[in-house]
Amino acid sequence: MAITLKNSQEMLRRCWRLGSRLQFPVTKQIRCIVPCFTQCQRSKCIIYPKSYIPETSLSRPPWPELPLVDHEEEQKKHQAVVQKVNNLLENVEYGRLFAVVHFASRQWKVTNEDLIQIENHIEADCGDRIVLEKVLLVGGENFTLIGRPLLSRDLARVEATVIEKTDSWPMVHMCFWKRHRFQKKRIIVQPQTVLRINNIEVSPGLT
Amino acid sequence: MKVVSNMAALGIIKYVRTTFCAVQCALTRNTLPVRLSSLPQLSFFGCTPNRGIRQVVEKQEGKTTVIEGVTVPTPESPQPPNPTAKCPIYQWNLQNKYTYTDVLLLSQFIRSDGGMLPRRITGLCAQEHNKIAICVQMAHRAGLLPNHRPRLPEGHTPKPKPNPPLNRYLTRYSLKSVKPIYRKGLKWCKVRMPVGHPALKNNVRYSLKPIYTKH
Amino acid sequence: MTARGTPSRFLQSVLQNGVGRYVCQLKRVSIIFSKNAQSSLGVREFLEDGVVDFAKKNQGIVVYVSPQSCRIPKVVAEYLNGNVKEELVTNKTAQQIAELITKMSNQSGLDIIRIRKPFHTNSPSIQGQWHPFTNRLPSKDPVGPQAE
Amino acid sequence: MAACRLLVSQGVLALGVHYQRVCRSVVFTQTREKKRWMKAYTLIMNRIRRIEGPPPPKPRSQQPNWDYHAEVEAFSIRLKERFSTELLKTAFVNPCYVRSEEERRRGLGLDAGAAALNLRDNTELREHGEQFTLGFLMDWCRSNFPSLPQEAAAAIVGHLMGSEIMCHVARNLAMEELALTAEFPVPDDVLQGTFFAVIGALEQSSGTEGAGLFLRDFLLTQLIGKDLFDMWKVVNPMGVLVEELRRRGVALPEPRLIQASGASTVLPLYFVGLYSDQKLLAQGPGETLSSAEEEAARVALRKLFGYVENRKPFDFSPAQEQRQPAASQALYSR
Amino acid sequence: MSSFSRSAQQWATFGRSWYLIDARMQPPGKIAVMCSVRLQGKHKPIYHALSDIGDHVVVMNTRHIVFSGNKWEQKVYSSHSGYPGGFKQLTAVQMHQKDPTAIVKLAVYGMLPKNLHRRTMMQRLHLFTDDVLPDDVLRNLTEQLPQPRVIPRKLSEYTQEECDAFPRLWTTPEDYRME
Repeated sequence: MAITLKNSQEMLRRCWRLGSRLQFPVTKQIRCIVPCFTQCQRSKCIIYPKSYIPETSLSRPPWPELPLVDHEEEQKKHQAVVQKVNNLLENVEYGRLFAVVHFASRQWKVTNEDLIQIENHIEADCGDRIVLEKVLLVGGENFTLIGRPLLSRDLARVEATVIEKTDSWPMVHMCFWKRHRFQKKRIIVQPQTVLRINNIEVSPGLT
Repeated sequence: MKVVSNMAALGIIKYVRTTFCAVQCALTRNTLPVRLSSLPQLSFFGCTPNRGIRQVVEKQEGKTTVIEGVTVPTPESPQPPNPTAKCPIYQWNLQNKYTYTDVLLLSQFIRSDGGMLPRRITGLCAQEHNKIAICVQMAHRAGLLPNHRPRLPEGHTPKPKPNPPLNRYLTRYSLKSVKPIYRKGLKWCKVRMPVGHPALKNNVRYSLKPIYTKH
Repeated sequence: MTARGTPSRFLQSVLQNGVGRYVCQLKRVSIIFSKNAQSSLGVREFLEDGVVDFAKKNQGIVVYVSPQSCRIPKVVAEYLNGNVKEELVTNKTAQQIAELITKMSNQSGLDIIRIRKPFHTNSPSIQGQWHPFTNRLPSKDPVGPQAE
Repeated sequence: MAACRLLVSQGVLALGVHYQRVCRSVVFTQTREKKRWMKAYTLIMNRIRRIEGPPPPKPRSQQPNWDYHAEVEAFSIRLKERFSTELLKTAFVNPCYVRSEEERRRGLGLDAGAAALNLRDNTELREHGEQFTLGFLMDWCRSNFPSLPQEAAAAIVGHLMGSEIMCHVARNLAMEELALTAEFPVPDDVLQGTFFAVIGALEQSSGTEGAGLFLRDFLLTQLIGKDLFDMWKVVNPMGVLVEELRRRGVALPEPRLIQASGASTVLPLYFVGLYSDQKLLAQGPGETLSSAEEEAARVALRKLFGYVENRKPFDFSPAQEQRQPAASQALYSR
Repeated sequence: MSSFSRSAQQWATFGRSWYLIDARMQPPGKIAVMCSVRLQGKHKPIYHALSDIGDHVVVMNTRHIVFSGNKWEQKVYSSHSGYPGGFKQLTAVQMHQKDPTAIVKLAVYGMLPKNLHRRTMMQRLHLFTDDVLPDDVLRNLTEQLPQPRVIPRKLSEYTQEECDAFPRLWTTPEDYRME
C-alpha cells in the first residue's frame, strides 16, 4: 500500500513537472501573437489556440508576468553569492558585526560592547564569560547571514560577560476601586542581570 | 455587386475596408483560400444569421440567362478560438472578462448614435447582451466613448456651461434620476450608494477583495 | 500603574566594566552591630561563621566590623563610583545577611531607579541608519507638473 | 543675602526668647503639649542649611572605619594587577601632601629634624608614568589606525590624557580617597598626577605588558562610542580633505547637490556628494549647502582615515586568551 | 554605510520630505489614504506614534477628481455651525463648486487619527486645484507618487494599431443596414 502511494505521488509529481514545462511554450506563443497580429490579419491565416483571450482589462492579472525560475541559473547565482561572502569572511574584510540573539525569551540586536539587561538572574556569577548560542542573524556592513531559524554553532559565536546582578527598582502595583473600600498594594522587586557583549565572531563555513 | 451596410463605428469601417480588399483579391485570382472552405459549415452549425457578401453570377444556358446571387464566403476575420459556441463573447472566451473600460470591445456592439445593436444581428446571448449594454452605458457616463450626440444645426452655439463636467465612473443610474441622501440612517442600516452594477459581480477578480457595489 | 513621574536613567555601567576586564564594584563593607542587642543576633552569628570566608573570597573588598551600642544593626556598602548604600539588617539571620552582602557585591553601585530601555549601545547602526533618501538614486530632475 | 541674614537673626532672636521662657519657667520639665517652637526651629535650620549649602566634604580617611594599608592592598587586588605595595604607596603620596604635613608638624612646634617626613613623593613615578602612557598610546593609535595623520593621533592621545578623562577614570577607580593630598576635594591636576604615578608604579612592578593591558582596559575603553571629530577639532575639513587627497594623488573632490527636500522652508535637508574622478567619495546631509558640504568632507575624512562608525571594534580580549585563539585555530585546521 | 556625525545623522533621519500627488481622475478616498499615511509618517521605518515625523504632501488637480457611482449627486457633506438652524447639508457637487479642494481635504481630515496632532498634520497638506503650483512649493518637492487608480483610456486615445490588434468579435451581415 505504501509503495503504491509512493508511486502515485511520484506520478503526480512527474505530471506536474511536465505540465510546468509545457506551460512555457504556450505562454510564449500567446505573447508572440499580439505584436504580429496586424501582419497576420492581412494574410488571414491565424488560428488561435483554444485558450486565447483577446486583451481586455480583465483578461490577465494586473501584475506583470514573471519569468519562470531557472533552477540551474539560480544555483549558479547562489553559489556566486556564497563564494563572495565566504571570501569576505576568510579575509576578514568586514568591520563591526552585529547579531540578533535569542536570550531570556527575547530577541536582542547586539554588537560589540553592548549592554543588555535581563529580567532575571542567571546561573553564572559576576565576571563570568558566557556564550549566547541561539544566534538568529549575523550581519556586517555588506552582508547578512540569516539563520533558518538559527545559525549553526560553528558559524557564529557571541560571547558576553555578566557584569551586574541586581534588583529592579521597587515597582508599585496598586489596585484601587473607588467607592468599594477595596485596595491592595504590592511592591514588586525583580532580579535583573546586566550582560556586556564582548565579541561576535563569524567563521567562513558558509555553504 | 455588393451590399455593404453603412458602418458606424470607426473600427467597423476599418475592418470592412480590409475585408473588401481581400474580396477583390480573391475575385481576381478566382481562387479561394483553402482554409476558408470550412466557414459555410460553421454558419450552418451555428445558427447565426446568414452572413456574407453575395456575388452576382451570370450563367448562360442556351437562351436563358440565370442571374444568381451566390454567397461568397467572406474572407473572414480570424477564426475565434472557440467556434462551437453561439455567442461571440463565448466564442472568444471573454465571458466575465470585460468591464466598462474595454472600449475596443464595446464599440463593436454600438450604433453610430451610441445605442446597442440588436441582439439578432450581433448574435449575443441575452445575458451578455444585457451586460454589454450596462457596460456601454457606464462607459458613456464615464466619457470613454466618443460623443454620439446628433450634430447641432448650423449657426447654433451651445450655451456655455457654468461648471466643467464632473468626472465619474461605474455610474449606474442616470444623473437626473438620483437624489441626494440627506438622511444616511443609523450605523447598522445606512442607506448605501450603489457603485457599478450587480450584473458585473461575477467578473474575474485578481485580488482577494470582493467586488463591493454598495458604498 | 504608570511610572512616568519616577526618576529614571538609561542602562549604563561604570567605566565600561566588563569590556576589558571585570572589576568588582564594591570596595568597602562596614558591618555595624551591637554586641548584646537582640536585633543583631544574626549579625553576630554571621560574624562568627561567614565573614572571614567572605573576606578571603573577595580580597578586593575591605570588610570593617565595628561593634557599637546601637539597636539597629546595619551594613554599609561603598562602591567604586562613590555611592554609599546602607541596608538595615535588624532581626535577620546569618543566611540572609550573607545573601545580602553577596548581592551587594554583585551590584555596580549605580542608583536603583527605573531603567528606560533594557539595552544600551554605542554603535546603533552597522549597515547605516535610515534617512528619507536611503536606497534612492541621486537625481536632480525637477519634480512637478512643469517637469513633464 | 542681607535679607536672609536678617531672617536668620530674627529667627535666632525668637528662638532665644522661647529658650528664655522655657528656662525661666522650670529647669527641666517635659510638657506634653504641642511643641510650638519646633516648627520655627526646623524652618530656620532648613533656611540656614539652604543658605550655607551642604557641609564641606570630609575625606574618607578622616571618617570611621579606615585602614590605609588594607585599602591599598585591596586596590591592587581589585584591579587584578600585581603592584608592589611599596611602590603603590609611594605613588599615592603627592608632594603637596608632604609639604603641608611638614608645615603642620612645624606648626605644632616640632623641630626641623622630627618634622621632616621620611616619605618619598611620587614625582619620579609620575614623570615615568606620563612618558610611558604617551608612548603606549601613540603606538596603539599607530597600530590601530595606520592611515591617521600625526596631528589626529596626537589629538586622540591628548583627549585620553586630558585631565577630564583621567580624573573621571581615577575617581571611578577610587583613587581619590587613597591619594594623599594637601586639600581634600582633590584638584584635577593632582589627581591626574596620581593616576600617572600609579601607572608608573605598575610599569615598574609588573612590566610594560601589564601596564599596557591596564591602560587598554581602563583608559582606552573611554574611546568607545567617540567620534573622531569630537576629539580632533577641525575647523576646515574640506581643506584637510583636499590636502589628504593631494598627498595620495587622487583627483580633487567636487561637491554636487544630490538630494534636496524642503528647500524653501526653514527646515531644509540637503545631501551633498563629493565626487572625485566621477566616483562618489562620500555624501553628507546638512541644513544648508555649506554645512552639508562640510559634513560630506568629514565623512570622506573618516572613510580615508579608517575611523568610521562601523570599523572593526578594538581588541579588548583578556590577556590570557590572546594565545588561545591561535591554538584553537590550529585545532580547527586539523 | 554612511558614518555621519550624530547631529547630521539626526537632521537627515528626521528631515521632512515633500511628496506630490496628482489627483487627476483619482477617487478622493484613495488619495486620502496615501496622504494620511504620509502625513502621519507611517511609511517610515522609524515611525512612532509619539514622534512627530509626518511628511508634507502636495495634492494637485483636485478640481479633476473622480467619484464612482452616483456619488456626485448622492453624497452629502453635513456640518453644524453650533447655532440654532445652523445645520447645513451640501451635496458633493455643491461642495465641489463651492471649493474644489474641500472634498479631498475632508477625506484626508477624516482619515487622520482623531488626536491633537490632527490639525498639525493637516497643515502639512497642501492642496491645489490645478496643476499650477507656486514656485516655493515646487522647489521643495522630492518625489511624485504614482497614481493609485489606473485611468482608463478613451476610445479616441487608442492608436490605430491597437484598434487593429483587437479582433473582430462578430461579422456584420450583408443585409443589415445601419444608419
